[in-house]
Amino acid sequence: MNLQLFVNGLVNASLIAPPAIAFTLLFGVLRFPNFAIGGYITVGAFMAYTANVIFAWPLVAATLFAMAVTALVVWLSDVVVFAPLRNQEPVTLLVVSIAFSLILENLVRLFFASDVRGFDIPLERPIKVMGARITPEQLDILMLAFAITVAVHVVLRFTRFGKAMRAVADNPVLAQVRGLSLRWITAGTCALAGAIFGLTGVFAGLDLVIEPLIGWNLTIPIFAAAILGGIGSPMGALVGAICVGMAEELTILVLPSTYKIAVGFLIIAVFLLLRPQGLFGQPEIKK
Amino acid sequence: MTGSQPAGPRPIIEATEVSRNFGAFVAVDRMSISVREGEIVGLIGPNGAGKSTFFNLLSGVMRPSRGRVVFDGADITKLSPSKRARLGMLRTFQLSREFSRMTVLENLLVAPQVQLGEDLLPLFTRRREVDEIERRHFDRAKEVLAIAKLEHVENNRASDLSGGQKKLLELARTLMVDSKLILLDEPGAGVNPALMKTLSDMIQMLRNDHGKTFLIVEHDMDLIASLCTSVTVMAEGRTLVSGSFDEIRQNRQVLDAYLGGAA
Amino acid sequence: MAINLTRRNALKLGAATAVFAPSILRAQGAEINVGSLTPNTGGGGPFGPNITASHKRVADLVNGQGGVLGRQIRLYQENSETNPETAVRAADKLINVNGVVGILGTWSSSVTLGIMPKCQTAGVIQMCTSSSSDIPMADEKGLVFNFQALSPVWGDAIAKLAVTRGYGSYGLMALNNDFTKSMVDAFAAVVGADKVIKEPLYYNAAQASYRSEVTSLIEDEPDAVFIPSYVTDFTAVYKELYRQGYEGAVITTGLSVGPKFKEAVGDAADGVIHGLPVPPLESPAYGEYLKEAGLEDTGNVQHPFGTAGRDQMSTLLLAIEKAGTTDTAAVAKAIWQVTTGEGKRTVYNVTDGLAAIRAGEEINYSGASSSIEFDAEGMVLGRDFQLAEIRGGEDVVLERLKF
Amino acid sequence: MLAYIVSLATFVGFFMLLAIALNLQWGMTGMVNFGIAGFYALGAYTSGILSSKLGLPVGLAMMVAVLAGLAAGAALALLSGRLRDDYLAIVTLGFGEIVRLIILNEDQITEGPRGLRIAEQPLAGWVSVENYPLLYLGLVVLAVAVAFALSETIRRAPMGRVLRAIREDELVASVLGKAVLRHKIRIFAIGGGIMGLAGALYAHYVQNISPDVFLPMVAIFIWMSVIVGGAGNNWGLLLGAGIVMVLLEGSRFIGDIAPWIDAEKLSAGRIILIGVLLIVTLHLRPQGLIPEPRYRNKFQRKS
Amino acid sequence: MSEALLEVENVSTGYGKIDIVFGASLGVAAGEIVSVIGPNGAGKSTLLKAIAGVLRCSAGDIRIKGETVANRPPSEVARLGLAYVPQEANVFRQMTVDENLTIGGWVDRGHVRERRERVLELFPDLRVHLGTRAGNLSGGQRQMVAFGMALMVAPSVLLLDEPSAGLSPKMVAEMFAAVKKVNATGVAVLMIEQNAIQALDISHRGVVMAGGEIALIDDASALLASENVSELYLGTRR
Repeated sequence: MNLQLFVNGLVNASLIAPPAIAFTLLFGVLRFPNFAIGGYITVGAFMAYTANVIFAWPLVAATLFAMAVTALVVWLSDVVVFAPLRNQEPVTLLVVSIAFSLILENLVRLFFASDVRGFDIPLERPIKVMGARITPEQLDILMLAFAITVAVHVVLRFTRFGKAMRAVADNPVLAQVRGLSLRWITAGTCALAGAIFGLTGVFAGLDLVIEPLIGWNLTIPIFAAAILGGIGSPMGALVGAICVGMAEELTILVLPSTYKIAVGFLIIAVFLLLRPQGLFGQPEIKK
Repeated sequence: MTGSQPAGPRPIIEATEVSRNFGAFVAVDRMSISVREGEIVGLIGPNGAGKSTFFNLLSGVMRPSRGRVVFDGADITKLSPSKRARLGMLRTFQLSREFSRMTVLENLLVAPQVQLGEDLLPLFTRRREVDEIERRHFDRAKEVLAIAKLEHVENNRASDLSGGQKKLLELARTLMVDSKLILLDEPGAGVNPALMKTLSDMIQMLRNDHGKTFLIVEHDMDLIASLCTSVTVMAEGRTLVSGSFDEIRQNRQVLDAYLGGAA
Repeated sequence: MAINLTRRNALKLGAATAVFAPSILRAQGAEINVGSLTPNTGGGGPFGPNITASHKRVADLVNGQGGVLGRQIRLYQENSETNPETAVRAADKLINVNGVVGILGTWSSSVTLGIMPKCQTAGVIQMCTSSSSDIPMADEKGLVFNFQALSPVWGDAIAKLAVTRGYGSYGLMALNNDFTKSMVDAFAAVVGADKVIKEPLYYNAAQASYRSEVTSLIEDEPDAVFIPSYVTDFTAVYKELYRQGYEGAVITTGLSVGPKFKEAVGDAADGVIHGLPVPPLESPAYGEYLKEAGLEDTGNVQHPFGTAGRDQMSTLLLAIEKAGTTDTAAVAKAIWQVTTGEGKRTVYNVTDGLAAIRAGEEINYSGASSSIEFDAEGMVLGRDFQLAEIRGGEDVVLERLKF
Repeated sequence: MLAYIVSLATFVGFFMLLAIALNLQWGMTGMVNFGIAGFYALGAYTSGILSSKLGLPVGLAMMVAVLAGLAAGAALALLSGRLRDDYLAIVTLGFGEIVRLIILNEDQITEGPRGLRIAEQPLAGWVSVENYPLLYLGLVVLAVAVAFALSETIRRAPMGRVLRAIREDELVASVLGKAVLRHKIRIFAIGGGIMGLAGALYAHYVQNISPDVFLPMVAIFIWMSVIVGGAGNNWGLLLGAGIVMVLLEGSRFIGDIAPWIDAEKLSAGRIILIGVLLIVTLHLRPQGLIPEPRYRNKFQRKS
Repeated sequence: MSEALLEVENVSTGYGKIDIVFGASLGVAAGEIVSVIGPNGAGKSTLLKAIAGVLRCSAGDIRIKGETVANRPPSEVARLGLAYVPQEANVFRQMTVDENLTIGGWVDRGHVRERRERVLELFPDLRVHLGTRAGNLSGGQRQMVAFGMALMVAPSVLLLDEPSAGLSPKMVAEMFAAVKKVNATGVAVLMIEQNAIQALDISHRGVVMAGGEIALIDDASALLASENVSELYLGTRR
């Protein structure tokens, strides 16, 4: 049982970690916590559904399609909604992004209604590993999530684009002055984050059910993971995701599961009180 | 080290063997200093010597890893910045920090400590007193604005000021407060030479007429020379040497580490 | 200061609503106003639209035939969002702006109960499909009619089937709400507390995962698990059950396993046992409903709540014709008269019913969701209850119970 | 129609109370609070349970509700007052959700998901049943007026100045000798108390409350009100709360004029509309409809 | 003096809709150092930001090598050979010194290696700190990194906003020496300095700004000699 809970936690973490990293990347460049992640993930899930079930594409192709569309949506949302508001306080933008998430979610509802949906692939029975059960599909998600984390880390650390992203996150004015095009780097970051959100939509659709609230339900865990990791650090986000994923699953050992969400929050609160800058964080976001 | 000074008025602040490290890096290393009432002490030294960190330790923005700080006879090592301020210690910041969306006048009015009107109840029960105090502060603010030559921008948002004006505003804010010791962190940086005169006059006046004591971190040697009664040179987290400005400028170590050939 | 401002706002409001005033006034003069408040989004999202559509179809039908009491029906439709906060304000608008005689179609108990104080004060009839046993208690004026069997009935019926299958042990898990909780209690009472492996597990809707709940549920490998829930959360829970390799029987409510569920989980849906109150499939009214809604007769239950929507609107309109007035107390009394009692002429749709009433006959409306008989508290008495198992992607009826 | 306007105005009043409280906390002091629904619920349930289950007089129950909000606000600020914006956002959001979960799960006390019925109403029987809503509106308006006056007094006084200073730069405020944490705790408590009052008024007005009412969505609407109206400005947020509520409710009438629009699409459209309102407002008027007034000292005009 | 590399013509600029600088005109030729002096709030930094493209001009024109750059994004201005070193926040604090220098060479990445060597020759202190995060450096070292970054692209025009602010006297001397050395390679330098006397000492010409306008442009030596100027802007102490 305990090993199973551990595996459960890992699968949770693999669902949360990539979007938490994407959230962190976006935060660096946009400089506010973009809560529209819920909307983006929902868009991703429904785009993949459209391609997979309505157009009858194979899931891999549908996933790529979802990633592309979501990347476009994230970029457009920045250009149309957020970029003109860049002088606002981060908290104001946070509220705007929640509003935008609601808009996306309800646009999806306009076209797809609130019905539950699933991809056109059969459910799988688990394989047993040392008494814990895991499905091949979950294993894929787990490995992909890990691969994404490592890939993002490598990109940030060693590639030209990654360094540019970090430079913009660090000091956007100076980055421009040194010749970096804010527009292109922002667009690139949006696209990268968007692709990850789209992929998360697919993961979530495989794991849960596809419905307009699918992204919203994941928003708090993702945000929590990013915060625990100290916003701005991909590796931190991974560790944060593991903490949040585990905490949610292990709650059941201590409390009725109806308090699951509460315990997640409590852990975050206690943690923040002890270590206000997160696991790997560097302080200062206010101005 | 400070023993070279003649016995005079009692020390207002005394730091003994204060240290602070960040991980393995020791920013301030068993630093001691003593400032007597009415003195203007200059704290100089190369960049990275730990002057700003030392200021943070004195003002309570950071806690020392080791050592003791005594202010006006009381051990304040563990007090919060606001409590230190209420005991009469004030500071400014190297990069000026103003309340940016408030007006210049408001920036000054907020400074006086423990205002009756900052509590909720007196707003309803002791309105007249609140108003009287406010009037007094307002009059004082007007004087200070005149001294700092900021009258013409009193209703501007502080964020609209130029860098040098912000510096002045920061210093002006300290004039609104009844304090015994003022810690100035590079008051001259970014201030125009002509305004530097205003600034140095202000400090002189505060010391002579109001009996205030200053500890100043500064790179402008003219300012240090014209103001300071004694100077302490810091390097690598500790006192290199201290004495009068003239003694300092002759010191070979100081010349090598700090002043270079220029002085 | 603030008083001024509120008044100013009120004026602004007045101005905004004045735009609509002509139509409203006309409506109040000649038409009979009926409110429909359905869960088109939120937890009831999968069911609300069917109810909404049914209300509209019946109202349009009657209007096409000249209306009731010679007056047209004006239907005002609002979305409760399955949220009592929103519902209260929507009800407010229906009552005070649209002047409705009744509010039909509320689904979750919290919404039905939430708007009840307003409805009671204004003397507005409520017709719902909610299952909380609080409903009759809160209805002090006898204006509330429930078209749904209360949840203990569900638990009871489903449990009896389970007992005949002879499962040795049960795991219980349910969505955390009143409806499902009392169902769990009823279920446990029938199968016997000794067979229930451990405390029932309750979970909240909209969780990011149900993994550990499922792990804990099947930890001791019960022969069967009973999971009363709604379709969105059940689908996620069921996927998890399947993926954690649970091989025992899965029992739930029929609400959770509609066509969307089957579509979403595919072949893995086989073997799920479920039950819910159903329309009498052999009833002519149900057959007519299918035609009206443009559905094929699959021999299976479709639109369990859509049928109730049809019956709500039909019953209300028949009762108004019967009462000869829109005075709600009289209409409420007439609702019993047109639905309950013996020796009357049975009608299956509103057209026949209106004709019969106008011909001076006593009628008993028998609906698409049930034969529609109310007890003294306005709770529907008999609804057929169907137990089925999914085999090959289709519901195979195991048993149909009559109450 | 009039009855509807009265009822809508009453709801606007609840929104205004919440918005005034948020403005004290965030607009003036810069403390983020996404747990508004939690304070609202706390007030509603405290007053509801005390009056309906324990038989306390309604007035007293409502006063306890205010105290509960006050205490919760103080405690929350004491624990989290030092956190930076985004962390405070999640901690307060967590507070709101925890309150809701407790209400949901501790059904022996709160009646859980089935909802709490509250028959008791303040000043019941003073006027006829038909006129009672108007009386209640009067009560709500009075509450709004008092909260507004309190907030304006604070804003104009040295207290408001300190709060703004803390909003701008906590460290400098503390170096100037201001007891930052104490100020934060106090203002968070006052805001919490006002939210508690709003909850109590809400509970006795609708007479049936359930945990579903107190979703984080409430906080979103209040934030929108404050931002649309203009943060830091008490007049602005009254306007903002009015606009958000009127739009939220007014868009219902679209269904009456255009009954062919599918109800599900309509409600999706309404949420989209509110979201677009916020975004468009900020694009056109970045400081909100009525921006924070620039400070003028009362002695300045004379001199 | 040869033809101006940088030409500023009648430029008005400021923050948002409010102008702070009105109708400023000046030119800097290749191999020339021009110092801008003036009281606080005169609009010196604002003018520099406008030239670098960080602020928009409400009127006037700015040309580099004859090409208009006014109101173009700063990244494009940088590509045309202008390197601007702001006064504050002039390094990437979270990145290492080495990474800072790499970003410095962004628009001319072919020469990163050799130019880094040149910068390290100019500021040997930085060599041991290549792997250090710039945020952890002392103020003087940061100033060197900021300056060094600007030199990673072989700029034709260099804008320096108070390069000596916050530096110890010894470092001030080193910094000015470095400026002179770079200038000697033919780079046009426009710099703001409060340390006016020392700055004018190494400058060819000086610009005096006051109240958002250019009050006076003259040879550096003439400005140093002028009694008016020294009383108003240089301080009387010498």
